Amino acid sequence: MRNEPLKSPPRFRIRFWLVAVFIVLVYVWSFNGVPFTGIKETAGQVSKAIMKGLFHPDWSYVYIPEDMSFFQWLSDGEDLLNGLIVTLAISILGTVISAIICVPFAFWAANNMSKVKAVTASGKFALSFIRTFPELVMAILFIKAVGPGPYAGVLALGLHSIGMLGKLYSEAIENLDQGPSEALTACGANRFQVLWHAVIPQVLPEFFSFTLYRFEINVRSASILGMIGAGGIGTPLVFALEARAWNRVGVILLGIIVLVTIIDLISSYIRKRLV
Amino acid sequence: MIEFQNVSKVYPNGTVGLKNLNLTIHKGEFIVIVGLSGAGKSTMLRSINRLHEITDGQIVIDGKSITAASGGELRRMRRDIGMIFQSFNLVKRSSVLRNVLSGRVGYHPTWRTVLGMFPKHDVDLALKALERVNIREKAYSRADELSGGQQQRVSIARALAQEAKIILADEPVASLDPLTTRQVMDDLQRINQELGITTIVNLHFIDLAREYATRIIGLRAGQVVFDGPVAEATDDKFSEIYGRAIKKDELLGGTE
Amino acid sequence: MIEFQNVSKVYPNGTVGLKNLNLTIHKGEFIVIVGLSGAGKSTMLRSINRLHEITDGQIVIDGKSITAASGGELRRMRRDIGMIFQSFNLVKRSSVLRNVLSGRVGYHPTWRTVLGMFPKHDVDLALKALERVNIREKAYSRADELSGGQQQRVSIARALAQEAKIILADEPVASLDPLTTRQVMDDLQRINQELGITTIVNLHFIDLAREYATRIIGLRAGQVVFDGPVAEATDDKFSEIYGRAIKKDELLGGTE
Amino acid sequence: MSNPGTKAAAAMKKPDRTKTYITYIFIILLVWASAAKTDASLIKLITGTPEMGKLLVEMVPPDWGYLDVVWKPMMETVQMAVIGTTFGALLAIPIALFAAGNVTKSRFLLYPARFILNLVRTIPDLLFAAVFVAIFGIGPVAGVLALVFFSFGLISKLLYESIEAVDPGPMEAMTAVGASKLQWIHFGVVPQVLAQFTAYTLYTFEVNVRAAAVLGLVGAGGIGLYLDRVLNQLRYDRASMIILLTLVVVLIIDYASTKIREKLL
Amino acid sequence: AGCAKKEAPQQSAAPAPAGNKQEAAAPKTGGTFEPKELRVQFVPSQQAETLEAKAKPLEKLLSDKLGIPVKVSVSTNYNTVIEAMASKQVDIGFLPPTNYVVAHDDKKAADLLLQAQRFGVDDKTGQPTTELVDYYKSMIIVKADSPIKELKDLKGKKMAWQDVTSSAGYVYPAILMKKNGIDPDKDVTGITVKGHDKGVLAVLNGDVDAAAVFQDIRTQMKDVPDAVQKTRVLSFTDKIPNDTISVRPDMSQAWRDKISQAFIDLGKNDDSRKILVDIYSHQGYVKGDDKNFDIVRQAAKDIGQKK
Ligand SMILES: Nc1ncnc2c1ncn2[C@@H]1O[C@H](COP(=O)(O)OP(=O)(O)OP(=O)(O)O)[C@@H](O)[C@H]1O
Ligand SMILES: Nc1ncnc2c1ncn2[C@@H]1O[C@H](COP(=O)(O)OP(=O)(O)OP(=O)(O)O)[C@@H](O)[C@H]1O
Ligand SMILES: [Mg+2]
Ligand SMILES: [Mg+2]
Repeated sequence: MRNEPLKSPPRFRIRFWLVAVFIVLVYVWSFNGVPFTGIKETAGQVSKAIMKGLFHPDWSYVYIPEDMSFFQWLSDGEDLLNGLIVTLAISILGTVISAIICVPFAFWAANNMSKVKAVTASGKFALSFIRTFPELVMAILFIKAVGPGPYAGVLALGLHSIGMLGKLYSEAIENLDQGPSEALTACGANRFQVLWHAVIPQVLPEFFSFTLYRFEINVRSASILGMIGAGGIGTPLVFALEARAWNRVGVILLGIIVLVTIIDLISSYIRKRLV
Repeated sequence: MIEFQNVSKVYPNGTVGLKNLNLTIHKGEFIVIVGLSGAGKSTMLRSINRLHEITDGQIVIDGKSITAASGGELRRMRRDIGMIFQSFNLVKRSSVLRNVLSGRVGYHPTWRTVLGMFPKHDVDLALKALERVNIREKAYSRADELSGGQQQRVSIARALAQEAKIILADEPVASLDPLTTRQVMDDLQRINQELGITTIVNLHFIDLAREYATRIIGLRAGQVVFDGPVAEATDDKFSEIYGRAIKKDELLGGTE
Repeated sequence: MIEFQNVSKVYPNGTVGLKNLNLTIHKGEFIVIVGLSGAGKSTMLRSINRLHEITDGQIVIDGKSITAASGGELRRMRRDIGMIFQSFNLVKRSSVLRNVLSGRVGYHPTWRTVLGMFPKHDVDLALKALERVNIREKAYSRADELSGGQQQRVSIARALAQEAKIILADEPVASLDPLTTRQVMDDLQRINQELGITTIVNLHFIDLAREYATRIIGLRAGQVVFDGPVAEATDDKFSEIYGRAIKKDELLGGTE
Repeated sequence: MSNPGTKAAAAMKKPDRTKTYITYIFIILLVWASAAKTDASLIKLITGTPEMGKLLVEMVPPDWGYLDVVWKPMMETVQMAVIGTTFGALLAIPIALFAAGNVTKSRFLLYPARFILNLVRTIPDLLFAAVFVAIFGIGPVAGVLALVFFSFGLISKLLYESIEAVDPGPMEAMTAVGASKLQWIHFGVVPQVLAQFTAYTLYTFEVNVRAAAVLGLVGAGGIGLYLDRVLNQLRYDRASMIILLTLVVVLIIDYASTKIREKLL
Repeated sequence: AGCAKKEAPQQSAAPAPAGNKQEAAAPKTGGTFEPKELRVQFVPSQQAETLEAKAKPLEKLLSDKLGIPVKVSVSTNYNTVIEAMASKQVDIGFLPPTNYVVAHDDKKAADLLLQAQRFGVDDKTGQPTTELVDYYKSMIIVKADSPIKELKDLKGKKMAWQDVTSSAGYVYPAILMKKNGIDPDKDVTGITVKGHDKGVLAVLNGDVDAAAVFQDIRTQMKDVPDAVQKTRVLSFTDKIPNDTISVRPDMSQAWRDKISQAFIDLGKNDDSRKILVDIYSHQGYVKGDDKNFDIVRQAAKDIGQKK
């Protein structure tokens, strides 16, 4: 928001226009690449089927009593309930792992934590690299290591989330109020003490908030990981999609929405407790 | 003893903060720095403990150049300089006690402070410092539950607990009401006199300056335009500092 | 003319901010409100332009109740009331000029201001306001590059540029040096006298209050405990306002 | 500040932290239960790590020649991401403003906006893609639409949070000046969140470039199809080529994002 | 390298040639691995009537037969099955022909045990027949009113493929076209879609002129019930061998036999077959012969996929 309503130096005006032209070109190029093909012939028929399915969820799938066990949720049923619980478990563990491991990465990549540019740059690169590694490939890697199942999903999600969380954390650190750090520095604290006593208490709420945010994304990603046998609700979701069983899709979607909403409620409660 | 040797500071955007400063501040002095807003008072104070890097010259404290110091040495030097910030610089979410204790970290190995294992002696010291500024009872409150004046006092307690040899205070009484202002200045004076701690304070109030200082330094556009004992700081001198004659009735409260 | 009719304000957490205030402020008065920290000074000021909703009674400005106003009417009424905030309330990332110009938005259609197309007259006005508070040269700096006092002055310039009929100032000189303080108070006085603008200022400095005000209002715990011309505001009265006798030397600069 | 008397006595003693401890215990229990449910074990991971190494070895050197093939779909992915992000971001602005309690006072706007915001981000992007593919047929249009909704969910949540966290001072000043709602937002809110908004949008753009890899799985176009293909062919050297290319794009976006953030902050 | 690489799997403890030629019946092959717990992974077949991601029923059935715990997991991606078998995280995998060949020949990750049997499909109606077969077919479809009358007409047209590793969605139809003088890579504009249903939809929507899909996906698209009427089969491909049940190469011969027998028995019992049909559309299992897959190898080679 630095645009001056008055005369700004011509140098800036030129640069402004250069940037503007560049952006326009990017858009022209993008729209050319994705021609809008219009609504399809079968669209009406298919949408109707989808809508009908979504609004008539397959309730019978919610809970399939498999055996007499009262603690069915502890076993591995193949219904919505168990799928959601596994998804939840994968996300919780994956999020916790990443939230812990990404902290050093975040400090490594935050540009106000080191004066040496190369350090920051390498940290940012490491985070980008982790982010770029597709969850799917990561999942395959971990399936080779620990076998197919939710645990592989946890690890894939945990590792992959480091990239994003690390980036968000590091930006939180960069945006931080320098006052308390300054005070600690003035007291003769070393770098780590400054971190621990001035930085961490300040960024903790933001870290927490980002972590919860990532947790929600992980719940959704866990659904994707289900595709490759990493457990959770994803597998049935993909099959329901492929089978075009829209009422099944509907009930799964509903399940995910309810799950995320509950998470939202719980996490805002926890946030209030801890912040 | 703090020596400024040809100290200059130019901000990255070209603003000149300090211009060829040469000064010697002796142990136990109570110095008040006055000057117009933007004169460079904060810049000067923050150069002493190197919160700002100066761009030229050097600052020598008790014979050691802080400008050249680095690593552990710099930290030890800083440990001996307490600072009271205009904007308090408290960790708002931590308790008052924790904030005060953080002034002690320079004395202990990292692992110890990180585990929160401050020795009993430190905790006592911190509580005593809080007592001194009359907010002992707030020790376990979160810093953001305090009023502005109370926060200012926590910041003073932190500097006290640090057991520093020098205290730098950047407008410690702005936004305090007259009663609290008095209290804070008295406190600073007491530790200066009782413990012989060199004290450097930025102030806007000429009267307060005259009352508490042993020596007044006037800054203008980053340069020292007055330096001398209170007795010499006549109204004329202040006129010089502020760039134009100050009519008698312009001195804050000077009338009446 | 500003009339407080049985005005009360209770904060949602139960704190009583104002208690059954009845006051009439006439056009062209220069009113200083004094009182301890927490007495309700800010609350009172902010009720006038309805930054705080009062919980009881009503405030009438020039015959129109701002308490009942809404929409465009409320905005026009607010446009005519300039405010100087204790904490500046600047957009730190925007330039100084932009901050000052934002005081003019009430005069123009939304689209125009959003496109940044302020008329030349406005820009001149803004620059003149900056000149008045001596920071014309910082017009194109970002607000966060300024020293504390400089930021305060930007906030004042914004209120000046607004060309309001009433100016409310919440501790406008808290972090200014004496000279600038003087200047700002003089400015407020000048526009008060020359343009007949009603001016209401919260102050911590008794001396300043006495010097500039035409009328002093003392608040304590949300109630008016003193209201009268300066001549009547004796030291005894101030003792009443502050809840205990103020020793002579506790008045800021009262000694000497 | 208001009534220090009553609080002072309580504050003298260390405050009661039982509730906080209970919360911590609750979290630890959750993690423990999750570990049990997912059969997590550190030993399994350690003993299995060499197997991962085998696959990583297969990834080097990348099949540089494959670049010719994946170059075009990668560009298509970027194009999809550009459009998806743009529209997602544009949609996010009003919703985030309506959902922010410090900007919108009317409950009739506030709650519906929050509801939309919450609903959209619960839906997996894959599901969006699948439904759009079903409706619009295969190809990038479905992918773009999925990305629009996905970006909308991401940005609106983040933007809404930063709007709620802005310094109320400037907004107050604008109220006092008599600004209209739009002026109020433009001068009081926008400058404060512009940097974050841009950062989030660029960040989402980057996420979208990567998300397109997943969308390809349901036929929504882009590079994802190729990743899926080479994985099915067990051509890890080609997979690593795709990853490297994505990395280059991500790094470019990252660089631009950092520069812009520096400019705006 | 040719279609019949038959050296011993590297992971195998036994130096003896692993059992693709020797078949499961020959008692002298196999490694030394004796499972304490059997881990099975499968990808539910697209051909199944109801796509269900169910693992439990199979777990129970197999476990009862084998007397050891069985863990079944589900994937949508053959890659994970192969990789997991290669790193011995999975003992048994259900692999379709093309993927089996890659796993067996290139990755040395799987040996053939069994082949699934299904009901055939009536070429005319697309409805299932009652005949049990160990193959299925794929087809190229066009719109019912399309001017394309024979394969040659496809030249210059747009065509929807499945992924290039798909036997039914790419390999076999591509060979079919080659035989008819059309280069599947150059003479048509190919678009890759995910899922055979998407291929049908692409044809119906006019996005493409033709699509390669398995026989007969059209009857399974419940939300487009008139798909069969609206499209026309241009040509059928050769027979494609059915899904395999493959085993990791170091599995001991005794266990191979035991597992084969267990699956075959499952197919013979009515109750358990019902489950197999519901979930995998498998009607039963027969001993597999690696030779059956030489066609697949040849096919892959013909279209230049096999090294
Ligand atoms: N970070 C910065 N970047 C650029 N210029 C700065 C910066 N900080 C301060 N300045 C400028 O340096 C000069 C001196 O600033 P300084 O903060 O030392 O003034 P001060 O005497 O403390 O004023 P005040 O009494 O208003 O606090 C001012 O002109 C100010 O605008
Ligand atoms: N948002 C709020 N919610 C609850 N109580 C508040 C709020 N704002 C102010 N108060 C309380 O209302 C009372 C009056 O506050 P006000 O800000 O008007 O005081 P003041 O006279 O301006 O003090 P100061 O000189 O410190 O600025 C105080 O007790 C304060 O704690
Ligand atoms: Mg300063
Ligand atoms: Mg106030």
